[in-house]
Amino acid sequence: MNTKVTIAGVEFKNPVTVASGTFGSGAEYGELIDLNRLGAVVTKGVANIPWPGNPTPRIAETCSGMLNAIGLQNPGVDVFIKRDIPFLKQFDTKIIVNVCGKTTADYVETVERLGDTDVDMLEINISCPNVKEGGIAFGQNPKSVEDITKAIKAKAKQPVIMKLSPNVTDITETARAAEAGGADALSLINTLTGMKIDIERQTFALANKTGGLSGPGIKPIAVRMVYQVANAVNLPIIGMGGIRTASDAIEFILAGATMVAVGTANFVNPYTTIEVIDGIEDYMERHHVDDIHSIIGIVK
Amino acid sequence: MNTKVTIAGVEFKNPVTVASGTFGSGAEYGELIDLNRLGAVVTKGVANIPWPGNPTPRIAETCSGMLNAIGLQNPGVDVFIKRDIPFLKQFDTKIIVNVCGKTTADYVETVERLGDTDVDMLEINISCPNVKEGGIAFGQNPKSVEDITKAIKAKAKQPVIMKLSPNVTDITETARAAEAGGADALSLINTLTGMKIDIERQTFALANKTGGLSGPGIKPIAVRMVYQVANAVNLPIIGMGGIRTASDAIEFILAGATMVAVGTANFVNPYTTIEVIDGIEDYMERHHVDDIHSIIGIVK
Amino acid sequence: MSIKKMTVTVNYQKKLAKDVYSMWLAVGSMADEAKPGQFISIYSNDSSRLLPRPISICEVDREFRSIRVVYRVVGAGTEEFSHLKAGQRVSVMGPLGNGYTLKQEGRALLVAGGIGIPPMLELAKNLDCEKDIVLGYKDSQTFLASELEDYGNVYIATEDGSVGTKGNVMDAIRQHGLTADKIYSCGPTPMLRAVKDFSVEKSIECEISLEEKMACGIGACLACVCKSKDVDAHTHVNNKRICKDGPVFNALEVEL
Amino acid sequence: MSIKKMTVTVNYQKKLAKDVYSMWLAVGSMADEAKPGQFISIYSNDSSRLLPRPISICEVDREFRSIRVVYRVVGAGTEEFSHLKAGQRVSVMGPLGNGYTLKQEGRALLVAGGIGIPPMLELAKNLDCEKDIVLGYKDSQTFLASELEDYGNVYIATEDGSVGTKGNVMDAIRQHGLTADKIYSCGPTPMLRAVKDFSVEKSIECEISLEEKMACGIGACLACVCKSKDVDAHTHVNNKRICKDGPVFNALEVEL
Ligand SMILES: Cc1cc2nc3c(=O)[nH]c(=O)nc-3n(C[C@H](O)[C@H](O)[C@H](O)COP(=O)(O)OP(=O)(O)OC[C@H]3O[C@@H](n4cnc5c(N)ncnc54)[C@H](O)[C@@H]3O)c2cc1C
Ligand SMILES: Cc1cc2nc3c(=O)[nH]c(=O)nc-3n(C[C@H](O)[C@H](O)[C@H](O)COP(=O)(O)OP(=O)(O)OC[C@H]3O[C@@H](n4cnc5c(N)ncnc54)[C@H](O)[C@@H]3O)c2cc1C
Ligand SMILES: Cc1cc2nc3c(=O)[nH]c(=O)nc-3n(C[C@H](O)[C@H](O)[C@H](O)COP(=O)(O)O)c2cc1C
Ligand SMILES: Cc1cc2nc3c(=O)[nH]c(=O)nc-3n(C[C@H](O)[C@H](O)[C@H](O)COP(=O)(O)O)c2cc1C
Ligand code: FES
Ligand code: FES
Repeated sequence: MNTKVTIAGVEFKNPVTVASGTFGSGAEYGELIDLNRLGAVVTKGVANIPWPGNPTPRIAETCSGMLNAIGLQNPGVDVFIKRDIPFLKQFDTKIIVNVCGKTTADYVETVERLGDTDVDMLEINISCPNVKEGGIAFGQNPKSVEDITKAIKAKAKQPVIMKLSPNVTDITETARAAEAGGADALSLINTLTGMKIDIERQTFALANKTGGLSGPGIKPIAVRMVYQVANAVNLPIIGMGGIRTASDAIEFILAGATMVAVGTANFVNPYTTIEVIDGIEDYMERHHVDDIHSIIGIVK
Repeated sequence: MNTKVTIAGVEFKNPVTVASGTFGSGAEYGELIDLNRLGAVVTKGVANIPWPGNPTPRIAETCSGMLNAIGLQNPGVDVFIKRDIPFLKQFDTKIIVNVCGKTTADYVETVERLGDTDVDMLEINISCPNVKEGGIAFGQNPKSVEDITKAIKAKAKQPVIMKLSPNVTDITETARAAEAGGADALSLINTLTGMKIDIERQTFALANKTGGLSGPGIKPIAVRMVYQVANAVNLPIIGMGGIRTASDAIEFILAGATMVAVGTANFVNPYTTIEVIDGIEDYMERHHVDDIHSIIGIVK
Repeated sequence: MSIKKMTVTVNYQKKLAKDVYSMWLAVGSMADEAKPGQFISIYSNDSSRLLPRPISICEVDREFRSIRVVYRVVGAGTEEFSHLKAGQRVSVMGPLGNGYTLKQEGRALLVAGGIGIPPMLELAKNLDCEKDIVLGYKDSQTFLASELEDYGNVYIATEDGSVGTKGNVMDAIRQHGLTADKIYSCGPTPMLRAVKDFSVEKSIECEISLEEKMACGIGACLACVCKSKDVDAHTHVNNKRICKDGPVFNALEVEL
Repeated sequence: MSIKKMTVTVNYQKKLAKDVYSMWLAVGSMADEAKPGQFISIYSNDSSRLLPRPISICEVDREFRSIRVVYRVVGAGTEEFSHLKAGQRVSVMGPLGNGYTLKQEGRALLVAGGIGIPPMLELAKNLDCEKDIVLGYKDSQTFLASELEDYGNVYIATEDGSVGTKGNVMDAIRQHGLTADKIYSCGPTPMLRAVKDFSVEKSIECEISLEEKMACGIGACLACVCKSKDVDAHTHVNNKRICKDGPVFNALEVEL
């Protein structure tokens, strides 16, 4: 049975990875699961310089979901290169580095710094709803998606995945813009902007007022967007948004995702990725699927 | 303690109503609850002529939510005027009629037909994701929102509520467009477009492929949008999206909604509206709030 | 008839066959008016699962004000119900729908397949006439057959031939040359289609019970429609609501 | 030290005071290494509630491989836990965080308020020195005080003055003129701030346990940070992760 997939020349032993920001750089979850099992590790977003992130509370629970406004706290790309890449290189898994920035120059600087390192792919976060500058502002306008994709592609030594925001009227427009800009792949969805109010204290549950909604509750939106994008562009898709079980992951694959990422579910059950990997194989066996490629995007 | 609210000159005994399409015209739920308790009944969408709606399956359950693609099945405005308005007039509650259409002319025709009837307000659904023509197509473009609002306002004898779609990049744009078109109030949110795939049968869970996501899982998105719109326009807002308890309703009120509507939760617990009405009073008592107006939109 | 939603207590739960469970619920006044062919909506105790699971009334015990349901575990909701133990609580709404029209004279033919069998028990108990009861199963994992024998002549068909006629209920009907003045049926759509054709061919009055995904369960949301032959009085289109206008329909009223 | 997530069995649950419950969990090997000041994440059985509830380890029974937690019902998650009965199952992850650094000589002062009191019990049991234990409550609904008396001199402060000193823990410390070589504290932030100030003023080493909303509980998501005085070695900003670098910090390391 083949579960290997290849995106932009990078071969993944299976189509299961983690969603950026929910897994750190793997060290913590590595105490609970065998990182060698994963198709890839996608790291927490990293910028050209350290970011302190937002004040707390940074998260709030919602029905079948959660809001986060971490604000892309990160140690900066220097520390990342020195500490996190060597850590991840110990494992037989691919490394995808999620990159964030406030300006195009920030992104490009980080991408260039990563150029000579041993990372396999870059995932560009132009869809974070929790920072004032950069992030989502880039990701909601097709023109700026195309521009930033181009600027990054001009300097990137590794294949580039553009991570799209679901907070748009028509996600196929930003997807096409990323394709036009030369993206090698797309990942979707990032979180949906949400808000929770603490009615007893009559204030926002998050210090940042709004946060990004993730988790099983948003899965139907994510599956719809993956389906739309898969039928609109010719790029491989990493699908995510609420994946908690192998069945969820298979929904994304049938809708058109070549890979899937587990995010919020890691918090609920740290073994989710492993269960998803095993569950996809069970499903393939049960449905007599020899090669995972024969089910990618077959629901039309 | 005052829980009365007034929107465009129409006084509601309390700020609690139902979300269109989840309550029929009240007859069925009237067997379970006392319709006299409600601030208003918002009816299922009605068009100028009968619509057959979509094929089945029309609904699917999701985590803390559901997808629906009823497709605005309705008996047409003639039957509605003859049967449903007289039924609702028996009760001491306001009548808000939800209007749908495929073209501006359809909407205007229905609105005109309702002009001489005993209904208190009109809610214009320009945000249904489940019909091919009309619906959401109108609601995603600020220019067309303004145009259709104007066209309807030119003919409407009752105050007009425009119902906004959450499937947009920036809901304050469509809200401002509705305001510019002369809307008397806004209601939000309608459902988010979603998809569910039946992985065993390898096909869509809904015959319509996509459907509208509603229920508690989407509440954070709805609260955020109500907050944004309340701070962007000068129109009263009917807030909805995942309200299941009085606490949920109060979140919307604190965010800026003058009224709230219970939708999907009617299916889970037919007594929800009554529990929400009572719960809002309890909250006001506990927080020494004499007039509900003093908490509308106070979280800033 | 009045519909109620309430939290009730499980009296007793038992496994009848692979994945098939029987559960008695102490439903109070809901039992007073429940009729064969009606159903109840059972709600999950897990708040991530919002929608009711419609389950047919299998038996009514008016003395102990209880209702029995027999159901198959097919997904998360029924899986959850199967773990309920005596004394535990669950929310239900009912009685819902119209039920079968009982014709007490002549000969009745009850035809049911799989998880369409449960409503036949209360129906058979309430039909005071000659009854032939044809039950279709996939294999030897039969259930309710012996209980139904108390109320009529039971004929079994199994797909794998392990019990009774090899084949489906129509094969059993033909094999035993059964006929009737009225047919009552419940089961998967292909079976209902065959039963309807048979009833039309033989000009026998026939009532069938339909299934569709439901949200409100009481006729308000228009989720659960089926195609009706005529323009329906409520909806004014060719759609009938299974939860409110059905689930039992005269076979001629609806398109399958 | 290895972290595990597992489904465990409730051994025993008991109400200690209004809204305060004590629960013993049979956690197996998780009990072998658990230290005072560490915590476990308890997960809801309701799948609409995703995030773990961090709860301090109140006592460890290594022989019976059990952990005791004492918690207050404040929302849906703790409400759910309070209904768990012996024999029922619940998912937990742990042991998490670093725990207190035990100083076995001199005099220790344990200062805790409200639902910050539970970790003091296992701490007191493991501190082999002279102990003064100051406990703050709102009113006469005290808990764990008599159990703590077995391990040190207990002083109580209540806001309404119904038991012990009227006021807060600092009032009790002053009233009894308590001092120490090391302070261990857990409780609401204003209390910790006062305790920290006191320790600075008296130049007493002081460890405090902090609280913040958590998602992963193991240091991966950066939800639960507090401000640290110095640039933190892991995050390279002035943020420490309470779940991983804490919840116990040297009072001088963090800003409150
Ligand atoms: C009028 C009526 C009477 C029924 N009587 C019985 C009975 O007596 N015994 C029995 O075992 N089953 C009966 N069913 C089918 C039963 O409702 C489903 O098997 C059950 O809802 C499945 O729930 P689940 O959570 O296990 O499955 P899931 O597949 O996880 O359910 C997901 C959603 O789909 C709905 N759904 C799934 N299958 C069906 C179905 N066949 N019909 C309607 N909704 C469905 C569920 O209610 C839920 O909302 C009846 C259905 C109807 C409409
Ligand atoms: C390290 C640590 C140890 C703790 N030890 C104890 C203890 O021994 N006994 C005890 O009663 N409580 C303790 N708490 C507080 C406890 O975690 C919360 O009271 C509990 O999570 C509330 O859950 P809920 O579902 O009842 O409340 P809700 O308000 O419904 O919870 C909603 C969300 O907010 C989180 N949350 C709410 N309050 C807190 C809080 N104070 N701290 C962190 N997260 C919170 C919940 O985990 C959940 O994700 C501790 C907290 C931390 C961080
Ligand atoms: C706590 C948290 C932190 C996140 N941080 C990032 C990030 O740094 N960069 C990024 O591109 N996405 C980030 N995301 C978004 C996730 O990668 C993912 O797109 C989203 O959560 C949807 O998937 P899920 O529902 O499986 O969590 C974060 C999400 C969460 C919950
Ligand atoms: C079954 C169903 C039917 C609906 N039909 C309509 C409709 O006819 N017109 C309309 O404007 N909105 C319709 N809606 C949207 C609701 O009115 C409401 O905006 C949405 O469901 C969000 O609220 P909720 O989460 O409380 O259900 C429908 C929703 C559902 C679930
Ligand atoms: S389920 Fe709502 S009309 Fe039948
Ligand atoms: S809760 Fe994730 S880092 Fe602490």
